[in-house]
Amino acid sequence: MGWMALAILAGLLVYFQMSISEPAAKKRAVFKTFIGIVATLLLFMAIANYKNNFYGENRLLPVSLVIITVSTFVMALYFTNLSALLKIGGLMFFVAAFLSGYGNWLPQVEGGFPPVEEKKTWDSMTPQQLADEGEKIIFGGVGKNKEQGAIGKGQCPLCHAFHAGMLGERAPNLAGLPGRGKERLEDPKYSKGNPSKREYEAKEAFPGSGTAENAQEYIAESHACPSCYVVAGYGVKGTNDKQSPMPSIHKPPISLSLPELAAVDTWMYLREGIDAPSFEEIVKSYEKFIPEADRPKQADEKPAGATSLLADGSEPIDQIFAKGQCISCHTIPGIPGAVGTIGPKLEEGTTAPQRIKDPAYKGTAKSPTEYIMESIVDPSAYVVKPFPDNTMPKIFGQKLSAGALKKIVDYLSQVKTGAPPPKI
Amino acid sequence: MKALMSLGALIGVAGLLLLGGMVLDVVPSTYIRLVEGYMPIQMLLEVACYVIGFTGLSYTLNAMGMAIPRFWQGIGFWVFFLLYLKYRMYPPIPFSVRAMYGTVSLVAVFMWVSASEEDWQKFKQPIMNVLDAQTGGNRLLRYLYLVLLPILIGGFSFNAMMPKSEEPIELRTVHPAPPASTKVHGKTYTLQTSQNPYRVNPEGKFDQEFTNANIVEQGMGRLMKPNANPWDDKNQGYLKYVREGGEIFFQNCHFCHGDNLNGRGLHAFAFNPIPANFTDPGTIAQLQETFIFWRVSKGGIGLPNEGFPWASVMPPWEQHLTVDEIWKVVLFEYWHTGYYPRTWD
Amino acid sequence: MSALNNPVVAVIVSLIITVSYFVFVDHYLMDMQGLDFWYLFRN
Amino acid sequence: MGLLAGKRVFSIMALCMMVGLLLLPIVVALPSLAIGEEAPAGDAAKKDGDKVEKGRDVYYKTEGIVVGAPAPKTVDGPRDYPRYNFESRVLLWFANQQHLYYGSFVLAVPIFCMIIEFMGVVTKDKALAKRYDQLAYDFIKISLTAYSLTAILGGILIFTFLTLYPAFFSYLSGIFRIFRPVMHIYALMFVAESGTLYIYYYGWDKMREGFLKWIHLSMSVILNIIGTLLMFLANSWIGFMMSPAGVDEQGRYLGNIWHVIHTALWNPLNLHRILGNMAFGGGVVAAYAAYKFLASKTDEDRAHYDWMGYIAMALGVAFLIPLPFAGYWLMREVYAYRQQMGITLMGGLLAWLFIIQATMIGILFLSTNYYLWQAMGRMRGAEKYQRYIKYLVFILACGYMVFITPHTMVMTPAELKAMGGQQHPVLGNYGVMSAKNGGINVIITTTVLSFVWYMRGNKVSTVSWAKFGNIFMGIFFACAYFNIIFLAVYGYYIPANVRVGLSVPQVATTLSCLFFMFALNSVMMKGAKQMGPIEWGKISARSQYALIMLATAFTWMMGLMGYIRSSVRLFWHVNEIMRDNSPWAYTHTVGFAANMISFNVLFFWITILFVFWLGSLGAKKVPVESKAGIPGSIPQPVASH
Repeated sequence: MGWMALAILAGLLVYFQMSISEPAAKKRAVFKTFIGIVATLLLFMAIANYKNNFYGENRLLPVSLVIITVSTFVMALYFTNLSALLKIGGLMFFVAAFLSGYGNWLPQVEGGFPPVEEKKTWDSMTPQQLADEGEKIIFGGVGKNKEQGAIGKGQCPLCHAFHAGMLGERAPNLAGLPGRGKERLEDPKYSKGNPSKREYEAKEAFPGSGTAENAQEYIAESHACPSCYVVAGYGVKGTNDKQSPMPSIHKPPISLSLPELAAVDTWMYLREGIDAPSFEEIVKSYEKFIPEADRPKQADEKPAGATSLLADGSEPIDQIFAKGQCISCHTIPGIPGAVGTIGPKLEEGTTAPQRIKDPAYKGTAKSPTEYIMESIVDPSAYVVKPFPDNTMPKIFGQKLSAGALKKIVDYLSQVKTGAPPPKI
Repeated sequence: MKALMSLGALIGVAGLLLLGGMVLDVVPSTYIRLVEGYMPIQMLLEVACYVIGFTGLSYTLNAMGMAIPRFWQGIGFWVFFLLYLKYRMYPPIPFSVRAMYGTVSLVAVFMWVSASEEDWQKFKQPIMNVLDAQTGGNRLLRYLYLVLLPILIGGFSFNAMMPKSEEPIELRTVHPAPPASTKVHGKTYTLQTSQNPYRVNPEGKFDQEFTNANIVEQGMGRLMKPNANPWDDKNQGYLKYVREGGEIFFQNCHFCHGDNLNGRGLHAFAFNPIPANFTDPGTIAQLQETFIFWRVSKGGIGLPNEGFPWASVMPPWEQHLTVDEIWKVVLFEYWHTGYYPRTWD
Repeated sequence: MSALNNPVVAVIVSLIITVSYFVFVDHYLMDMQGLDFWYLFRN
Repeated sequence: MGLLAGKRVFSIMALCMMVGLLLLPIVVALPSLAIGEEAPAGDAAKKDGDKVEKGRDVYYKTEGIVVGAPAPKTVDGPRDYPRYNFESRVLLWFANQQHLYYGSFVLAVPIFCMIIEFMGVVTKDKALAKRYDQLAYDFIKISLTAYSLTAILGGILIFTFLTLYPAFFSYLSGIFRIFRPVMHIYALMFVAESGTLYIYYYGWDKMREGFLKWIHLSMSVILNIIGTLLMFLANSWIGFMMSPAGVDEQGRYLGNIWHVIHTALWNPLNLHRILGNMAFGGGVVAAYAAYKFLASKTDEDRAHYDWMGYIAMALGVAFLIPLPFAGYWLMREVYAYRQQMGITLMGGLLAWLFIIQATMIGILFLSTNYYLWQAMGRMRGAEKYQRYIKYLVFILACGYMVFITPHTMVMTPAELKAMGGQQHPVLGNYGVMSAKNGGINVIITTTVLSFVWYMRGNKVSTVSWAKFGNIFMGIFFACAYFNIIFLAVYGYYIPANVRVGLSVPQVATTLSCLFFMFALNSVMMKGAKQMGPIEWGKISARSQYALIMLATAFTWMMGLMGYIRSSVRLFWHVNEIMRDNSPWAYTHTVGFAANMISFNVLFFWITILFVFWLGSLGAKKVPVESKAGIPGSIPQPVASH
């Protein structure tokens, strides 16, 4: 394009040479075209410079503005009929050049990219990445699955054991789960394909969801609707295995989202050395059992939520019980949803003084509050009959903040048999 | 009037002599001290004195028939100001700031000489003379310029383009934008709303007014208030926390930040830049208490990346102190310097 | 009228008016912010 | 008679129609607003037992029923961020900036027209009235071409948004359009604005006299009300992006449109923008006049354009003076909204841009002063003031230097060591707000002083207390300077949070100077003896360049401030609601921003010069013809090339 403009000017030069006969006028016209050519050259130099240096803070960039300024002023000298316009333009270019130059002269700081958002792009992960995420959800970190007491957002290890030979009092050991899923489907009690025949508390995850057709769907169903099928011996005590103590995992307080659940499942497969179904398949299996409205939104990872504590003590007491999952095993008067029967009913205002006096008591507590604290932090110090030892996790000392523990002790010490529960 | 002008001329001559002495390094720049605390206005007043002096000088010279042409007056004043900035000011001013001031004063000189048409003509006259080249001397000058200017411009361009190895400029944002919240020892603190738990009145409630009344005196003296002595064992509450903060400060912080909290501690001069001077009204006095809390907890490595280079060796104190200790140290720093933490309401 | 046009009187009168005006305005506006001229000395 | 009456009826009808146009959007909006209020409630009632999701407003903290979709989480890819072989953000920046330039010009000029027309109507001097009227007409003519350009640019802007940031735009328009009729109101307002503008323009000649003129004037009032409301609505977008309200944490709309519009920063933005637009409009018109002045060949033209430039400049500066205070309010609201945002602006990442901004403000006031001093050259008797200009220059320069001193100085480590600390013991004190407030107030007060000198340039007061008045003025100014500087120094001795309060008396001092001194001056100059007439057109060319400087600098500053305001969101599309996940989420360097702003400014000026040229094409023929038609006028040789 630049060449074209120059060619036109050169053509004009020749044309003036030919057409204008009067020597003075001719000379003037030629001179003007010559100036025009010089100015055009400068202009294109400036534009080329501008283009080359557009990105990046470049101190050369304002130079092109200066070149334009110079060329306009030069032109203004000779093209008198346009001189006002050219001079004004020149001044504007000069002002712009000055300010641009000033901006470039100042130290350059680039904002840098924002901190990487803790948002995971689930669907583009490799199965191994997905499994790592799953391990984080279950145990709180990659490679932590063998650690005693490691626990993540999903809070699964509170009840489930994950390794062969480990104790699973409250919930089935999940080792070998992918293979076992198939067997369970064959169980007549599961009554595959005919949910209305089921004798459990919940017949279906939601009306019309049907039953699982394959192992993955079985896992999904048992996450979404634990009481749809209860493994024998793991039901809530006194319900004859009709009802499961497990909370629906997609509902508060745990609220795992579908991709998170998929990550958890992927880990379960991969650690057994089995190829996991694809991410989409797993999500689909969950979509079968969790209605649209109940699916938790992909919650933002709040910085506060990143703590490894189950509860930091700032929550109200009922939430502490919920977050600590106490409610799935214990019945606690006054706490909604706390109807568990795996552990003793917590009426410590009455029972704690009695237990300290129990000759079988080997603990160190001298007062009811000390006893309650001890039984949370060190559950094996005294085991209430007829409940078995080693059922209650021994990790609450690490997983609850001092504030939360204090709140729990305060509350429990006020619960007395026969008396109305204390106010929350 | 004449006497006044003569006096002005005298001031002008004296000032010029003094400046000349400073330029030639005969008189040290600190010969007339810039008084701490009053310095900024003193500098302006000094320049104003010079201007008055020059006016008187110009008037007197005019009366004596030795008037300096406007052209040289303008240039002379500009040169004077550049020299003033370079040689009078102590400690030396960084080049960048001098460049800014130089540009402004150049513009000011231009505005001065071209304010009225008459002045402008007078100013332009020497330039026009050279351009018109009516006399032999002017013609010579013009040719000289014709040769010299391109060489000069070429030289400047060469200089500008030549790759150089020079010290990189230091740009340090002293108070970077803090994060909205920070997590220390597993607890999240929202900087906007958190409060120092030890800034309390005798009833144990957060109370800015009460604690403000108990800090050391503001101003130059920085004396302890007689009824607010933290080292009195009888004192409880706020003053006790100040004492505890002081103990922590002198166990951990004073090596760098100095026993007067002025950033001139034992190790301070091993660092460049030297540690923050809390007695400066531009540091903690300008900031919220939570900002200090964040800065102390996270140290130099916890600074956001928006402003490089983070030339700060401040350790992340959360690895060594508890949250309570950090709050107490912050409390002590404010108490000792006599500043109040900034609040936004 | 001649009294007003006496420079000395004029200077004195205007000084009084102006200074009192500024002191008044400053005082009022600073008072609104919980400040006053003697803030420094009081604290 | 009948014709006149008919005309009157017709014009009243036109006025009514315009009022109707103005009310129309509101009327249209009312039922839909009402429906909007009911709709979610009705849904809720229908679901009844179902869980109604409630959300908490991020700003107003009120509970509301969730009606909207959450802010989309974008991912970098062609779906959310389609791109060409260019940085999308830069394209959008360009489109936005050009639209804003033209938009503010188009909004500002009718306000000028209103003011000038009003001045023409109330002035008693017939000749002057005619000149004012002609001037207003000239103004509106310029803005007419610019108006259509604005509309085109707006279209381009929306197109750019749609193609380059579809996810973001659909979220925003979801809040602003689908659920609430804001967009409709906006569109209707735009139509109303166009209609009014055209009636206003074409009715000019028909409604020249008496009562009709008043109707015409009130039309301009309506025109400006519509325009301002239009701008307020547009501002609510920006306000929402900076300080969202009316949505919950996930960006779901909660059903209260007033909350969405009336965000924390909406009102300060509105005020700041109105003032900014006016100053900007004044600058552009002044530059136009300067261009015509420099290009004109006859003394007559020169006189006219000199006068026009002066009026435009005076109007522009009248709005420029309160602008820093409006900016101060905006800044305070930003701090109140998010301290973090405020620090990013003033002390963090964007602090250097504020140094440039300080430079620009200084340039604006310096050029204004310079113009006024030059303008004294066109009146006899102003020489007595010209001698003292050098002292004003000195004061201005001192104020300016204090004002631009950066808080964090750029230096090499050697310089740092030599200085013995981060803060320079002398200059470091200029870097803080207290000194800067003093600096800018000194500059503004000096500008006021220049104005006073200019206004009394060719006059000698004849009131009996003239001497007293002069002395009083002198002393008042002296005390004002003293007071400002005293407060600036005093600010060092009191704590930072209290110190902020000192700027209020400083500002009050400056404003007192402005109002009292102008008032006193005009009283003193009533019936003053003239040393000679103002010789319009006899002004130096330098003054016109000062006007152009003013205009260019103002354009640049507008670009800069827009950039600052926009980039303070850092990597958020909608602050803390919707993240920017595009590859351009980082903040540019100062240098790149400066280059980009320069480019925008130059592009705007090249196009607006083109617009001026277009306007002159139409205008040229008319005066030539009419001139030729005037009997007795000297036939001019037709200039030909």
